[in-house]
Amino acid sequence: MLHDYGYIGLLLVIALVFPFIALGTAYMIQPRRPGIEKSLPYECGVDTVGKTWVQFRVSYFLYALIFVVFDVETVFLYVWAVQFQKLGMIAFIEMFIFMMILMIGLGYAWKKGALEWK
Amino acid sequence: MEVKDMAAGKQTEDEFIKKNIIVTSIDTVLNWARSNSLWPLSSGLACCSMEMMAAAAARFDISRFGYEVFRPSPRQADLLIVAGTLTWKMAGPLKRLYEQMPEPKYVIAMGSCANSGGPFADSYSVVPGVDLILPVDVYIPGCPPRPEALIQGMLELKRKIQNPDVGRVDEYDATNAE
Amino acid sequence: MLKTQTYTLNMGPQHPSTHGVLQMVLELDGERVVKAVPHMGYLHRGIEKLAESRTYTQFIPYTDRLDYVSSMGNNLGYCQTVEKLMNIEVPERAEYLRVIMTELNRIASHLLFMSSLAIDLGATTGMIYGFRDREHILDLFDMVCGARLTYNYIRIGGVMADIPAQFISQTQKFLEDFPEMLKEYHNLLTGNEILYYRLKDTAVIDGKLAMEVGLTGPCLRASGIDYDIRKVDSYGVYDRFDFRVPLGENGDNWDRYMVRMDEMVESAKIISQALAKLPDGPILANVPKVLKPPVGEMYHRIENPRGELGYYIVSDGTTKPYRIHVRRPSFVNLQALGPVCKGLMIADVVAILATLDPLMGEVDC
Amino acid sequence: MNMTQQMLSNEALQSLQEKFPEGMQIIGEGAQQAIVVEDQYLLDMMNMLKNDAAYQFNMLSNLTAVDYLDYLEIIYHLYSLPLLSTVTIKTRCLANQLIVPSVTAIWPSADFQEREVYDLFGISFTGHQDLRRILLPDEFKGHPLRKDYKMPIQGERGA
Repeated sequence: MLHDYGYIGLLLVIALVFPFIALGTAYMIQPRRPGIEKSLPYECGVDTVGKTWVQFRVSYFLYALIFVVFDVETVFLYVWAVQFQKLGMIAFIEMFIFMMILMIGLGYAWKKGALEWK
Repeated sequence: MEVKDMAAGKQTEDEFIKKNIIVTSIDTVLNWARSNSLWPLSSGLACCSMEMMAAAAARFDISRFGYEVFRPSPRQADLLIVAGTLTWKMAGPLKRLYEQMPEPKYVIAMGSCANSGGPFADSYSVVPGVDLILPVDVYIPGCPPRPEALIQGMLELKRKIQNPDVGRVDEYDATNAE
Repeated sequence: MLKTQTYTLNMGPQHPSTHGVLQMVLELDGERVVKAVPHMGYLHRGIEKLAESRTYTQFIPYTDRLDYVSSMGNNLGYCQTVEKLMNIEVPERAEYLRVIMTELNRIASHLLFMSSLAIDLGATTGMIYGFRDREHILDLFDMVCGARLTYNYIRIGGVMADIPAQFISQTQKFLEDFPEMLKEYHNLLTGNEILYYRLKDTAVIDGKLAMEVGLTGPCLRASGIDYDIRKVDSYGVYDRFDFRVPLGENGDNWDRYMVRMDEMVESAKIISQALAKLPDGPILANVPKVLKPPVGEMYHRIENPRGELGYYIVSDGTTKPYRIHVRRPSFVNLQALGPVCKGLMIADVVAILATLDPLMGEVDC
Repeated sequence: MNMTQQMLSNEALQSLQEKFPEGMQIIGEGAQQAIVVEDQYLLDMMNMLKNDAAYQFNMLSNLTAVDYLDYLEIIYHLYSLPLLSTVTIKTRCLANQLIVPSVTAIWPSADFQEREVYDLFGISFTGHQDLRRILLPDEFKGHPLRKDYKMPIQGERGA
């Protein structure tokens, strides 16, 4: 039992080390020449106009919220899909019930007009 | 890819190659990778941009050389093709675009307007030659140059990147001793 | 309620979908545009000032670089104005060659319009198809005058060179498989539901606003006003060909797109008629090497793919014009952006810019 | 039918002449025929040309200017779609007093073209909502299309 968790530990280590290797080599070999103009925000070649930290509309937030809901759903689907044959019929039905609940959530959001841009 | 032949290790070199091992410097590998996948910035100014788009389209197809990825944002581009007439009003934004590109970056002056102001050299609002503003690597003559000329210009840049001793000396390289 | 501020965004000189170096300062409330102010001049080369130090023949290559996608039309407009000023009689064959070249150029220009509309709305395949078939026409021009984009083919008094033997057969071959190409585009783009809903009923310009803002060309005809200079004020030999002027109903993006697609069919019809009736004879009137038009002024306009292109020439009797003003259709058409963009979403601003089809070489002159 | 021959017919011109006896003068003939108007009569003539049933010039095609050294001439090319006729109207302003009434109230399509004339000639149009440079950078000094404009030496930035 403990042996299996060893694999997960190894995966965690690799998952942590791999990005650092990639970014590390990039950091070492890239020619860095920071400049004032290079750090300015890019806006089609001209200066930004007015304040850029503004109170933007809430619709952006609604879209993000709905995306997160279905993103988390796919996280659960991955785990289930990996062990698909061994889990048998009951898990199959349970997963569909889980997805139905989320479909109802989507239907509710759609009817409430969260998807249209106000 | 020219393998640098260190005279001393020539003999051991051949054994390596027989065993499929290539000895080279990091710079050569990086320059080889950079020169084969230049990402141009999509900043067409005038008529030359039509020929640049025709070069990127199906018939002349610069994706045979790996150069078809036109990035709109300078943050992801490493080649600035100045395709068209540069006016003094556009000189500021173009200089900023060049500054905002990460190193290593290269500039191609496409067309006689970018090279020397072309037919509008004596105008009151045209920069007579982009090299007044940017360090240019490759000049492509023509008004507008045909897509084949643009491809030859890019291959010229590829040859220039792969052996840096041919390369440009500009104020950046001079200051910091890598 | 939470008060949101609008913020100003530069759809600036270097932007993939502004057809060159046009800067649009958009005041945005979230995705909706509150106010759109176009800024131009990033490609202003001062051609009208340079004209005052060029002779009449030297100015022809400068007209190529105005609307660099339909250079034949620019040449034709300029040369016809000088011919009217000096009342030079252009031989028949030259007139027919001019019609063939400008109509071929109209098809090439509309193909480029379709490609840039497609890639602006994200359909890269549409751009590749459009550019692939435009190359056929560029080959024809390459065969006749050696250039792909800036032809400098039409001279004052006629045309530069006669067409080679295989030009007619190659043009006929192009005209035969042009309907096949059009069917391909209609399946690819017109039948595409996403493109349909992106363009239908967005950015409506009704007839009154179109007249007010001074729209000309396909944008005006899309609003239902039947005004095509080839019909109304037929210059050259256009009155000898019969062709239909396609009109739109409610002047939305979709009509502006469809009007241009139908215009390509009409241009193909004109070319086949002109090829059939191509007379023999000289291709250039006997025009003196050094042109000295009489003192006076002349305004003449032709129907360019983007609208009414007019040249106003004032001559003081010397070899150099005293003043040349080019009435550029894209420059005046851009006035529609301000009123139309109010209330659109940013993606629709891209669509309206694509269907208005401004060309910065012509806007900034 | 070829519209350019259909300049404003003679009797239409005569009726215009009576309405503006001293403010108007007809010069040239054939395609180069034009009506020169003093600028105080410009707006009411333009209004009449657009709204009067006899003329119906509902489209301002071209608006430009020419520098004749001692005076500047502004040229309007109008034509009417219903009647398919065209006319050229000119108005003059002295070189030291470059003010002309703006016709954007009558034809909004004159907006950009008047800004271009202001930008390249320096003629300011009274009544134009936002008269500023359209083609040249804002800090550009001078008006290039004037005959007395000194072209920059090659390479420097024109100012």
